[in-house]
Parts: sequence; C-alpha cells; structure tokens
Amino acid sequence: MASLVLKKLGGMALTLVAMSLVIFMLVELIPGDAAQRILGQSATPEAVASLREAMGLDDPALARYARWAGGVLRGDLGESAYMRGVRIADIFWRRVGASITLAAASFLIFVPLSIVFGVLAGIRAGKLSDSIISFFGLATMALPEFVSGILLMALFSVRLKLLPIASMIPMGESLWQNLEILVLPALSVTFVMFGYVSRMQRSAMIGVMKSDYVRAAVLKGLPRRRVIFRHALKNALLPTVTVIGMNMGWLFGGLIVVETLFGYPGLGSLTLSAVKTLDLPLIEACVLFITAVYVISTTATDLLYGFLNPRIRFSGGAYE
Amino acid sequence: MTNKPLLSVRNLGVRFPSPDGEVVAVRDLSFDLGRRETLGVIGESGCGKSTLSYAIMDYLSAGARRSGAVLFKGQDLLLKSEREMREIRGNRIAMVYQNPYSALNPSLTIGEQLDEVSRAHRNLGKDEAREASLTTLRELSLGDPEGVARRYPHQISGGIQQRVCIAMALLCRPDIMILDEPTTALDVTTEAVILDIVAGLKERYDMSMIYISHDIGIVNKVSDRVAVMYRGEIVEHGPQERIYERPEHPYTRALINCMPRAGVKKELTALNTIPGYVKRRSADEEGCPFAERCVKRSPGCEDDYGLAELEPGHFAACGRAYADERPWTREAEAAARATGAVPEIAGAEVREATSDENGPEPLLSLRGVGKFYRNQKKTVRALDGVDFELFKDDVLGVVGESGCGKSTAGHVIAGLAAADRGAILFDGGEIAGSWQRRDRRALREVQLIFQNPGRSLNPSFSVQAILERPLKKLLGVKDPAERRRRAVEMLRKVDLGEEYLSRRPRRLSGGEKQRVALARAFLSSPKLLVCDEATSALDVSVQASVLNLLNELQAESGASYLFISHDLNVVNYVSDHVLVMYLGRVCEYGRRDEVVTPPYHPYTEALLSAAPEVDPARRDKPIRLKGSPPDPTRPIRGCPFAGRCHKKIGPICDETPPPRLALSATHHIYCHLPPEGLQGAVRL
Amino acid sequence: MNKLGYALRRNPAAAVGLVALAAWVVLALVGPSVLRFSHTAMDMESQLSAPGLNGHALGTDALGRDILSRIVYGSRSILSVALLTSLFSSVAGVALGFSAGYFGGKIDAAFMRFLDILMAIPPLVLSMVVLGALGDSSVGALTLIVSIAYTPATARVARSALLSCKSLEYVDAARLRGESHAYIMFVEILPNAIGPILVEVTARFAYSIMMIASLGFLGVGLQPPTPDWGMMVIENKTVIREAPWAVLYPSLAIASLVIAVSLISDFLAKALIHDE
Amino acid sequence: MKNHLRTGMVLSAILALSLSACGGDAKKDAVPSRIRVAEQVPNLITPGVWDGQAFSLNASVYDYLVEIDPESGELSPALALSWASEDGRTWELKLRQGVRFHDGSPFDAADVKFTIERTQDPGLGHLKAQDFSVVESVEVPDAHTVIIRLKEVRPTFIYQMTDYNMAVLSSEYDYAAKGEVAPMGTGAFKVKALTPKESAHLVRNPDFWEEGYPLADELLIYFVPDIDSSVAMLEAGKVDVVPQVTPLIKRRLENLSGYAVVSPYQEQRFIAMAADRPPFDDNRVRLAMKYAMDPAILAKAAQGELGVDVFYNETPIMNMLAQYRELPARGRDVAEAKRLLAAAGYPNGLDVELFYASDHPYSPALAQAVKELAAEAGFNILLKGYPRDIYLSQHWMNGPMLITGWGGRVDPSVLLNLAFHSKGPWNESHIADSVVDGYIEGILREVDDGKRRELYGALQERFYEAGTLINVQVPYLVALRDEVKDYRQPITMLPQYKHTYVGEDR
Repeated sequence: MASLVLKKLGGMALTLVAMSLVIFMLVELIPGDAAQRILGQSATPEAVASLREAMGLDDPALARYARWAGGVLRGDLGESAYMRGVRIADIFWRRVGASITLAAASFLIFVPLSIVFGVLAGIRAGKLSDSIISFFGLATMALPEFVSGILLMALFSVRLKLLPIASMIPMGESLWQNLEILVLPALSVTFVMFGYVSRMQRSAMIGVMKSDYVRAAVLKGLPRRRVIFRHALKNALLPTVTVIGMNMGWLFGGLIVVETLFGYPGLGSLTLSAVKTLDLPLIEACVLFITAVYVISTTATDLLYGFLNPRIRFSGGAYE
Repeated sequence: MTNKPLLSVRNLGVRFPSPDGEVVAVRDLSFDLGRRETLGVIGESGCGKSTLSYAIMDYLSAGARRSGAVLFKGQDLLLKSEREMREIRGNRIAMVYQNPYSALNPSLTIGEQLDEVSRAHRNLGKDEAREASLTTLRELSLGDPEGVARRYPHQISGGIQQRVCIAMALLCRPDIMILDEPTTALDVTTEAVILDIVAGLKERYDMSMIYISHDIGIVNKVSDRVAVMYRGEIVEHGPQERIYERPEHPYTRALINCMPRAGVKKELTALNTIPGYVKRRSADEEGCPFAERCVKRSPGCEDDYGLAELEPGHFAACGRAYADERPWTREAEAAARATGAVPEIAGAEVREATSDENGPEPLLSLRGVGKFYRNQKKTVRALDGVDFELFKDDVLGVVGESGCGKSTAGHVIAGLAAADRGAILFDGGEIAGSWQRRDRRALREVQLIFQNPGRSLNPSFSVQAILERPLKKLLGVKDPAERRRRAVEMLRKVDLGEEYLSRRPRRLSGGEKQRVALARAFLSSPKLLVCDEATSALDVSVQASVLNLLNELQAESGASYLFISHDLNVVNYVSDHVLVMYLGRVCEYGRRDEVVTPPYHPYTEALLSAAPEVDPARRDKPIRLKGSPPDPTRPIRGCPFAGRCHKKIGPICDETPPPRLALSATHHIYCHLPPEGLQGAVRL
Repeated sequence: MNKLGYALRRNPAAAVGLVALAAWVVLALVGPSVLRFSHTAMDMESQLSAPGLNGHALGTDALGRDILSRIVYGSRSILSVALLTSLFSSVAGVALGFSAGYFGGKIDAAFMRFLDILMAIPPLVLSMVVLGALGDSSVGALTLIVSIAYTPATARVARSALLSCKSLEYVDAARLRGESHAYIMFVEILPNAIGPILVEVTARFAYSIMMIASLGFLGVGLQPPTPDWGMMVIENKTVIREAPWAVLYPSLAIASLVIAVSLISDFLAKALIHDE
Repeated sequence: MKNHLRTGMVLSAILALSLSACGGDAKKDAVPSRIRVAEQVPNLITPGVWDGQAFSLNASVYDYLVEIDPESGELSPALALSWASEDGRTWELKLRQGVRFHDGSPFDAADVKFTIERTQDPGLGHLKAQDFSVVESVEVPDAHTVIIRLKEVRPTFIYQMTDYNMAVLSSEYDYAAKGEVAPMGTGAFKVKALTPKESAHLVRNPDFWEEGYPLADELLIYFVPDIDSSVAMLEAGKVDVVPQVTPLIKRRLENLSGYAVVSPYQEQRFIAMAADRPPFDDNRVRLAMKYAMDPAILAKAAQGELGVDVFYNETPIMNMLAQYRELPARGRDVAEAKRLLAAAGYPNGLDVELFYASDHPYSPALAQAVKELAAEAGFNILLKGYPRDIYLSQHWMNGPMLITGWGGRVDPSVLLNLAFHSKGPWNESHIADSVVDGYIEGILREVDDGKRRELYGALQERFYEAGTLINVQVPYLVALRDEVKDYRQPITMLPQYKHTYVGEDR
C-alpha cells in the first residue's frame, strides 16, 4: 500500500511537470507579440522592443520556461504582464481562497444530495420516484451553469428579492460575514453536479443491486436495510467517489461561468479577465492551478478508492 | 418415498415478458422433496433449472408472473410477504451459487458475511455469531478458519470460496439447501473436493437438497432422485439409478447417451445426438415440448402427453417411446452399449483407430518451447520447456487444470503468440512464431477453433462474409461467384444449408455458430486444426454433434487435431494420443489407452480420479488434490506437481527436475518415481 | 431495428427527445424561410415588446429584434457546430483511441498519460483560453477548438470500446488470416464497438451545445449578429427585469435541445450498451 | 488669442479662490462620510497608459495642472495657477505652492517637467507620446515656474494637460514598479488599500491643497465586471454611484424612487470608414453609406431620441461645442446610395466587415442598426464584435469599418490631430486628405479665434462631402442614489469627487 501511494504521488508529480510544460507551450502558441499587445497598435517599434527586453521575451522558450517553472516552485507566480508591477501571487491566492470556499459550499450541498437521491432512484429503479429523480437529474445536467444561474437569479433575486444578484463583499468585511452571496453561485454549480453524480450513483446502485452478491445477501434473508446499506452501498459508492474526484477538477472549469455570472471574486472570473486581457503569466497561473486541482484530486481519489476498495488495499495471491 | 414431503411444488409456472411476447420459463411443474433427500435437477441450459430455484426462493424479476404453489412444510411460499420470506431465506432454505467469487461481497470480510446470517436469523451476538461461523468452517475441514474469516473474498481461492458459501448456507441448519451448479466454475480437481463435501452434507446436517447441474455425472454422484427438465417442464423424474439406467423419456435417454463417458471411444461409436437445439417457449405453445426434436415422435404426441407414474416413484411425461423394451435388464443395456449398438445411433460412421504400426509421421513438433508473460516485476511461466509431437492424421488431446498452459500451447502453435524459447517444427520445417511473420501457406495450414463460437464470429458480418473473407485473403479466390460456391459447399459439409449465408451470428444457435467456425477453418484445407476447448461452451447435445462432425471432417480431410479440453471424457473420446500438462510443463504423453490406464503419472491419476463419472456404478476410492496449482510466477526447481502430489517421495521432488521416463515406445512421463510406483486402479 | 422499436416503446422519454430534436432540426432547416421577421431586422416601433405583441410571438429584445426568429436562426449555428464538433471529436477520438488501444503496450501507456494531461485542463478552460487568445471565434475556429477539447474524452471511450472487443476471438481469427491492422480495427472491430461510440457522439452533441452556449455567455463564442443562444442570454441579461422573455426563451431553447439530446443519448446507452 | 488666455487665467484663479473659500464653509460637520462607487474593472491604472476605465480612482488620487469646470466647460486652475503663452510656442506655467504628494514630498516644477518628459519614455508606451512629441524642452527657472518650449505653434496646447493620461506625477516616485499597486499623487484622496481587479479603498487626503476638500472622508471603489451587477448593488444600497450605465438602466431607475441618472457630458461613437482600402477608398461608397443611414433609427437603437439626447453628424466635432457648424441634414436616400454604389463599381452591392467592442455601451446596438440600414442600400455588413480589450489591441485601426468610442478632449484640435491628420497616431479611418491635413495644421497654429473658427467650419464642410466618419453622439450616464450630492464630471471624463458628498443637503 505504501509503495502504491509513493508510486501514485510520483506519477502525480510527473504529470504536473508535463502539464506545466503543456500549458506553457499552449500559451506560447497564442499568436502575436506580447509586448505589442500590451502597448497597443499605436506603439512605436522602440517601445515594443524595450518592453520585450524588459519582459525577457527575447530569451529562448526553454529558458523562459525554466525561469517560470522555477518561480512557480518557489511560490512566485511572476508578474502580471498587463498590470505591470502587480505580483500575481498578491491577487491570486485570495481569489483561489474564494473559489475554494465556493467549491466547498457547493460540494457540501451536492455530494449528500446526489448520493441520497441517486441511491433512492437506484433502489427504486423503474418506479415513479426513480423517473422523477432521473429526469430532474438529466434536466439539471442539461442546463449550462449560466442558464440555471440566470433562472435562480430571476427567481430569488429579481422576483423574490431574497438573495443578492451580485456576489460582492463590502469593503472591510469578510466572506464569512456575507455568506448569503455564496448561495446562488453554489446552487448553480450544484445543479450540474447533482445531475451528473446522482445519475452515476443511480446506475452504480442498479448495477450493484443486480449483482450476484446482493442477490446472495437477499437470499440469505438479511433485512432490506442491511442489504442496501451494508452490501450494496459500500460497493456502489466506490465509482461515485471516483466521479466526484474527477469532477472536483472540472468544477473549477464550471466556476468560470458561475463566477462571471454573479461577479463572484474567485479564480474563475480572474481567469476570464486574464484571457480577455491576454495577460499571459496570469493565464498560465490560473490554468496551472485549475489543472493542478484536477491532478491532485484525481490522485487523491485514486488513493481513496484504493483505500476503500479491499481488492486494491489487500492485493496478493489467493489463500489456500 | 417413505417420508412426508418437506417441499411440494404444485403446477408451478413462471412467465417473463419479452420483445416477442411472453415467454414461459417454467411450466406446470410439480414435484415433491422428502426429508433428507437430494433431488438432482438436470437439463440443458435454457431449460428453466435456475428459474425454478429462484421461484422457490421467491426471487424473480419484477415483470415475472408466477402461478401454482410452492408448499414448504405445508405453507405456500408464493403467498408469503417479503418480510415472511426473509424468515425463510438463508434460514430454512439456503442457496449456493454457481460462481462463488461473485456471490461474495468484495467489500466485506468473509467473517462478516458469515456472521450476519446467524445474527439475522438466530439473534446471536457478535462473538457468538463469529464462533458459529468458525465452527461451521471447521466442520467443512477448512484449516485456519480464523484466517479465512479475516480475509476478503479476493484473497482466497475459488475452492475455499465455494466452501465458505456452503458454510454460509449451513449456518442456520436449513431444511433445504439449493445448489445451483456449484462446481461449474471450478476446476475438475476442486470440483471433486466440493462434490465430496456436498455428498456428505445431507446425512450430517439432516437436510434436503436440490442439486442443479447440466452434467448427469455430477448429479448421479450426489442425488437420490433425479428430475430432468426440458423447456421449463419436468419430463421425467424418479430414483437416480432408474433415471440413469432406464430412462423412459426420449429426452432423458438422448441426453444421457450424448455424453462421452468411460468406454465410449470414437473408434467404437459415434455419439448420440439430438437434432436442433433448446428454443424458448412462448406462452401460447401447447403439447409435448420435446416433440420437435424427438426421434420417437408419432402423430399421437400432441395429445397423449403428461407426467405419469410408470412405476412407483418414477414419473415420465412420455411412456410410449420405449414401452416395447420393458421389461428391461441392466445386462442387456450394458451389452448393447459395449458393442456400440445403441439403437438411436444411426448414420454415424464407426471409425478404425489410427494405426501407429507403420511408423507415424510427425506433422508438428515442439522443441523446448517456452512462453513467458511478464507484467511489472513478475513473470508468468505459461509454457516452460514443452516438448511433444503430433502425428499426421492423428488427434492429440491436451488436458490439465486451468492455468496448466494448454491454451497457451494452442495459441503458440496457431501463431497468436510467439514462443519466447524453443522451436516449432511443422510439416518438416520450422515455422515463424507469430502470425505477423507467418506466410500465407502457414496461416492456411494451421487453423484454430475457439472455445466460444459467439466470440469467434464477428457479430457484424453475415455468414457469407465470414466464410468468403478467408477464401479471398488466404486462398486468393478472386471470383465472387466461385467464393460463394465454395462457401455453400463448405456449409453443406457442416450440415448447414445455403440459406445460412445471409444470416448473422446473432441468429444462429451455439451449435450452428460452431459449425460455421468449423466451416471457416476447413475452407483453407488445414493440415492442423487446433481446437481450444472447442466444445466446452456447448450444451451436451450440441457438443455431441460437433464432436461427431469433427470426427467426420477429420476422416474426410486427413487433418490432424490438437484437441485441448479440460474434460477428460471428451478427450478420451476423440483422441488418439493424450498430453497431460501441469503448470506449463508436460507430465505425461502417450497413446490414449496408455495414458488412461496404469501406470500413470500421479497427476494423471488424480485428474482421472476427480473426473465426474457418468456411470454411478463406477465409483471407487478417490484421490483428492489439495488446493489449486501454485503461483505460476514462482520459479520451480523440481517437479511442478511436487507440492500437491499424493505420491511425493521426498526433497528430491522439490529440488530436482523429474527425468523423462519412457514407459513404452510411445508413452513417457516425467516423474522421479520408479515405474512400479506409478500403478493405480484401472480407470477406463 | 425491431429491438430499437421495442425499446423506444418502453422508453417514452426517448421518443419525446427524438420528437423535440426532430422539431429543432426542422425549425432550423425551414424555420427562417417561413418566419415573419428576419433574425436581424430591428422593429424600432416595438423594442422590448412582450410576447404576442405586434406579431412577435416570443417578444423582442432591446433592439426590437424578434426573439423567435433569433432563436430559430440561432438553432442553425448551434446545431451545425455541435454536430460537427461531435463528429470531428469522435472521428479523431476513434482514430487515436483505437490506435492506442489496439497497439497497446508502451504506445498505449504514453498515450494514456498524454490524455490524462490534456483531460486535466477542463474543456471549457481550454476552449476559452484558446478562443480568447485567438480573438476570433468564427464557426470554423469554434468547431475546431471545441473538437480538440473534447477529443481526449472520446478517445478514452473509443479505446475502452475497442478493448472490450479486442480480446474477442474474432479478432484473433482475423489476425490468423493475416489481415492488416487497419482492417482489423476499422472493419472487424469498429462495427461492434459502434454502440458506445454512438452514445458518446450523442452525449458529445449535448455537451457541445452546452459548451458553445457557455462560450457565448463568456463572450468568446460565436460573434454577433449570429444569434448564438448563449450570447442572447448574456446580451439580454441586462433587461431581465423589463423583458424576462428575452432571457428566458433562449435559456429554454438551450435546455430543451440539450435535454432532448440527452434523452436520446440515454436511450441509446440503454439500447446499445446495457442490453447487449 | 493672447487676451483669451489671460482672461481665462484670471477667471480661473478667481474661481479657484472662491471655490476654496466655499469649501471651507462646507466642511463643518465631522460625521465621517463615504462614497461608494461601482466602477468597471480597470486593467491598467498607471498614469500615461491607463485604459480609461477607472476614472473614479485616477481622478481622485491624481491631480492635473488644469481642470475643466463642468458648469462652464472652461479651464480652471488646479496644480497650475496660471498658464500663458505669447506666441503659442513658449508656455509659462505658474504652479501652486505648498502642495504635497501623499508621501509627504513637496510638489514643484521638477515634477511637472518629469510628468511631461515621461511621455517620451519609449519603454512605457505613453498614450500621449505623439501629442507631446511637439515639446522641444521643459525648463524649470524656479521651483514653481515651468517654461515649455514647443517645436511648432500650438495655441491650444494647454488643453493637452486636461487629458486623463496627463496626471501630475512625483519625479521621485517609482511609477514603473508601483503605478499599478500603489498609485500616488497629490489628489483629494489617497490610497489606503488597493486590490487589483477587486476594489480600492481611498481616504481623504488631509493635506489636500484645496482647503476644506474633499467633503467625503472615504471613497470606496468596487471594480465590478458587469454593469448589471453594479446596478443591482446600487439597488441593494451597497453602492452610491454607478458610472457608465445604459439608457435601459436609466429608464428603469427613473421609475424607481431614490435614484437619479445624470448625464454629465456626451460621448461620441465614430463609425469610421477606412479610406486607404476598398471599398471606402472611394468617396462615393462613403457617401452611399451616409445616404443609407437614418439618424432617427440610429438614435432609437441607442435607446434615445434624436436631437434630445442622441445627436448625429458626419464630422468629428461635437454639436454643443462652439466650433460646431450645423450642416443640412442629408436625409435617408436609399436610391441615391444605390446609385452611388453602382457608380463606384458595386452595382450588386458589396461585403464589408464592421469591427466594434461588443461590451462597450451603445456600440453593439449601433453596429446592428448600421448593418440593417446599410443592407437596403446593398451593403452586406459582416459584424465582428470583440471584447473591448481585444478590439482595441487587435482590430482597432485595422478594419475597413470600425465603431470606436471617443471623448474626453475639451479642445477639438487635440482629437483632430490624433485621429484625422494623415500622420495622427490614432488615425483609425486612415484618412489621408491633404485638405483636411491643411485645415488641422491651420487650426493648431492659428492664434486668432475667429480665423480658427473659420477653419473649423471649412473642415466640417470637407468632412460632410468627403469625410470618413459618421458620428453618433450619445449621453454618458451615471446612476446615483439621491443621497449623493454635487456629483461633478466634466467632458474630460474625470469625476471630481472632492465636491461630492452623501447625505442631506447642506
């Protein structure tokens, strides 16, 4: 088990390095001259040249990658190419914190909800309650975050005036004093995730309920509760854990839309503004972080899966 | 039947909805099960055996419709609520399933899965329940029950898993235990051990059993009474000896006769066959379910049909077919069988044994062939220095437990996998290891038949496409009309008509698929046909017809077969020579009669002893192997079989590779024992 | 075919999805030519008019443009881009996934690792960065980039579909006939692996619609006056109070189309994968 | 000319004095007050390069040499108390004394010299580099006098100092490193905390030169990317001021009580037609476009009323300026447009791309309207809308047809020289008309007011006949809570928050 953990962590580190290279190359591919872009169409060639030099754009790509990657390892994400003098780290981590809070809030809503309803639909497969849950899951999954967000906004903010339309934190106050701003963005994320995870949970549950060992458990005369919770759920949760882990990374992708819609000051809206200003170092930092979340949560899920699944936890030859 | 029935099934019917209307899985089925009685249920797949057992347990899918009654101690189980059934399931009626690995929950320890039964039904505390579990495991002579209880299912072998399942069923001392093909997924040696356990259970635990199997040999071994099911109905049931020795229903008789068994060899007789295959039964179908396939069919069959007691305790749905044979004597039947003059066998050609006297010519020789599969740090030695020869116009049977390397040998010869060591000589020259480097001639002359015909025919292609592709690819037949002509010609040879050309595999029965596969192989006039468990996936009646067809095709084409099978009876029937393998090595090689009669290699002896015997009269003192073959990744210095050998001499077996010991010009084994130590009971 | 019909009868939701999709396709094909208003015409007399007024069945937006016409016209671009995207990503995914799965070993391991890396960048982020950087979201660029963003996922599906067939003996039989790799992959295996791939194509179709709409919302999708649904939502978000219909109907259009396609995809998954 | 300048100077000085006197009285109550503003997200706030989206921040932190009085539209003294030029080439500026930067350092002539010379820093990309390339030298005879010598005559040179990029900077401060994170000037408010892209917390500058000002104690600026969110915050009572709202929002807020939407000045949307490439290199095509336009429809598209809050002409001059010359309305004439197109060789119409910033107020609607109107004449316009940053950095100055927002220049000559001279750095329509060039150069050099007015008139007639733009004038709108008093924002676009306060009328 220990060697498995080490192996996974090693693989993760390798993936992260490869990923940073891919992201760097991706950003390199962006057409046009970064300095020219900053200075605009009317800039003189001398101005562009001197900015190029100041930004170190004339160095070979590999040297620039090494400089950037080295900085990232030291926790230095570099300087914004657009807002000169602004250290990315100074604005970045606050945004990350806000996004993690939002992600955690939606996580706390959608994980229990989707598991409970997924299991419910799974054990009542084919019945009316299953059809309702399944269709609701499909419908929420089919709504892009901004559509569900707009609908929520129209209902709760515009019509009922219960919740703020924009997720602004008044100056001098913290997020914790303004938790109501989390509600609508978190719900919008929850919608999509709920559909996805509950459907996964449902089909895992159906699969497990059809398995020989659940049949055996029923035919052992065990109480239904024990069959469902002890025999079925223990196995049916395994794929769900994987799905949730995989989606933690993608959840950050979905945050871009939600944060933009609600003006939530998180990593997603920062990424979009970085893209719109073509602030390459900031794009790199944002995308690297989002992918790192994916890689780390995937690896963590892998390990958790291994820990939960005795077939992986205790691998080895058969006992005679 | 001296005691009052414990379970009484009355006119049970089960119907399922399907796209083509309702189908009948069980129909108008009645039988009694007495105390301390074992009822064996046999029949081909699709005959409703398993549905019967789940109907008794009241565990059928939501759409199923049931009728009739299942009286257990006088109470109708079909009328009981889910809660009431819970009191009976696992407690009064317990079940054991075909695949122990999937019947055990992978996420719970064996101990927990055992304990919960006692806790649910006997209200035992945690420690008492565990104690009960350990006691039961111990009673099934499982060493280290504590260790087993701590483990997860994947950490124990299949044989132990099935013993755990049996223990689980025994925990509440049930009145009835239903065993649904409990040994089908196991190796023959493990199967023998489990069957020994099962045979002793009913006396020890004072219970009744229903034992479901497709194999009459196994049913004979454990049953007092036997019921024969066909298309959802019991067509005959009665005392086990009666059913075996004097079947009255044409289906029972046909089923028993189509199994290869001791003394039946291809030189003597072709196997009996049943034309057609088991079809699903629709709700509106009436009359005798077997009429369509029955050789004794007569115009009265439609009306004169129904289970009747022909003699006390012996019921059959058809009393007319063999009425003229009564009264019957065992001697007459034995004599008839020995001469091959079993009446139903008609049209099958009786073949002479291949004579070896005029110096057989080898077609295929393996010289020190090794095949290793490496994954990560471990190496699986699938083949480890294998030598043998296969002669022209000859059938070499290869037997051994799963993992012995017999299939790998077949694949290496066919070219699917290249050997890592050694050489393969074919028809006078060495041939390339893998298919990628073999030329068209080699690809054409060595053909492979797979175990599962459903998987070996591309489901997206029509039979025509399947047959014409090799004609184009291997034989270079350019003219489409010519290809079609030859495909049709070949189809005829495998007893299929031209109308099959347009069909897709999905619409063919298992036997038809395997015929198409044979046709495809023989289109290129192979010199060597590798049959890798070619009949194992087929029902016995179909297996018989395919085996007959294989024999006919060989006689006609003069091709040689490498016939790989786990079933000793089948190998014994079709082979001229036999090769016994264990853990990637050869144990014994020789002409068939030499191999199946003493002196044997101890492993051969154990295998023969474990084989389920169709004829119940042939029971003898069995040799039982412990455990299963060892980890194939561990390098072996001495004899691979040393660890499980009942005749092990001492350290020499573990440390020195066994020498090749020639017992005759055509027969050799690899063993440290002197020839006189290799004796054993005569088996076949 | 019979089986499909039977399955469809047992699954009325899928029939609803099929009808809804068919309706959208018909609308996209013939709608613009029968509608009263063009999708760009500005009716300056009825800006922000409510549904039903002045002949605007679904109302107008702030520029007096007919919402119905814009939705119907917008279905063209979203349907065609989504269709092309799902096709391109599936073709690329099948080619890549099949090659990797078929040849196996080191190629496969390296390929899977590469896919892991690509999959780690959420498709929306990848598309947004690239489209934002290009600064030009033509139909072609959008199709290409979304296809690329989706290819890793389809490649995985194709690979596992291939692997489920690769071990079947008809593949060995083909090898022993000396067939070429391409023949085995695409003639022998593909028809049998088509079930999960078809399901993936339809699922991708639904995802593509959502992705295109989201990119439109973020302002890096199709550019006006192409009436992209996502863009319509964001364009009219400003007037959500005065003219909720201008936001609601495009949202419903997106939802109905995605749900329709998802229902079909679900149905195909049941009919083509689980029942086999 | 001379008289005019002198008069202005004197008037300004008096005005400044009287204002400061009033201010002293106003600042009586000690209740701390704060003004909360929801601004658009600025991408750059460094003076000289800032993109003009953070007026609230820059106008409050920095001061300018001269200001514009929003009431009169005239120059008024700020850091410069007087400005004078005998010949329009040599300018002498007298600076205010006793002014201190936020870091405590005193403001003097060296800082002005630094500010002006900084425009020529090639590594900076200063947006006024072209305008100030006319400066030959900046001399500092004493700490509070600056003499600027120009290479050419520029009678209106002083107006360059009102441009939003000409904030006066400290010669000792490292703006390259701190301009974005710690802006520092002499302004009425100083930065207490600044979170890029999120918010700025400004507090009253106690040492501000104008005694008694600012009236508010704190200025809180939230950078909100989305105008709807900003208005939502206004309605929720979380902010007091939202600049740059749309007419639709104006209409909505006017129906609610407690809010006011003011229009401190008008902006321009130039629909520019590039004269250096087909199809608009042919004046007949440009004329055809003009004939295809319907000013009333364009005004409606901008959610306004022609002649009330939306104006239309075909020259770069705003209609409320003295220099504006009223020309006859062309009137929509599709047949004429078609005739012109046919004559220019496009009998079957033509395709052309129109680029614009899709997130800029009015531009998308105008683009749609132009497309629809032009379609009838045979123009098939392909709309290419991009986010403002992308538009400005990649498409502006490149397209055959553009819609760009212009504003903030008090004196039209500044704009003319920038955007309509053949050598202008922001010559987006690529106009290279020697006649126009002549008029512009004349305007720049002409010392006599009357003659200059004549030149302006001639220039506008030339534009009417052969110009490269259509000008739609739209209101710049600011939404305020009723409690916000004395919100001032002149045409320079720079709000003067020092006058503003929240609460009861004083």
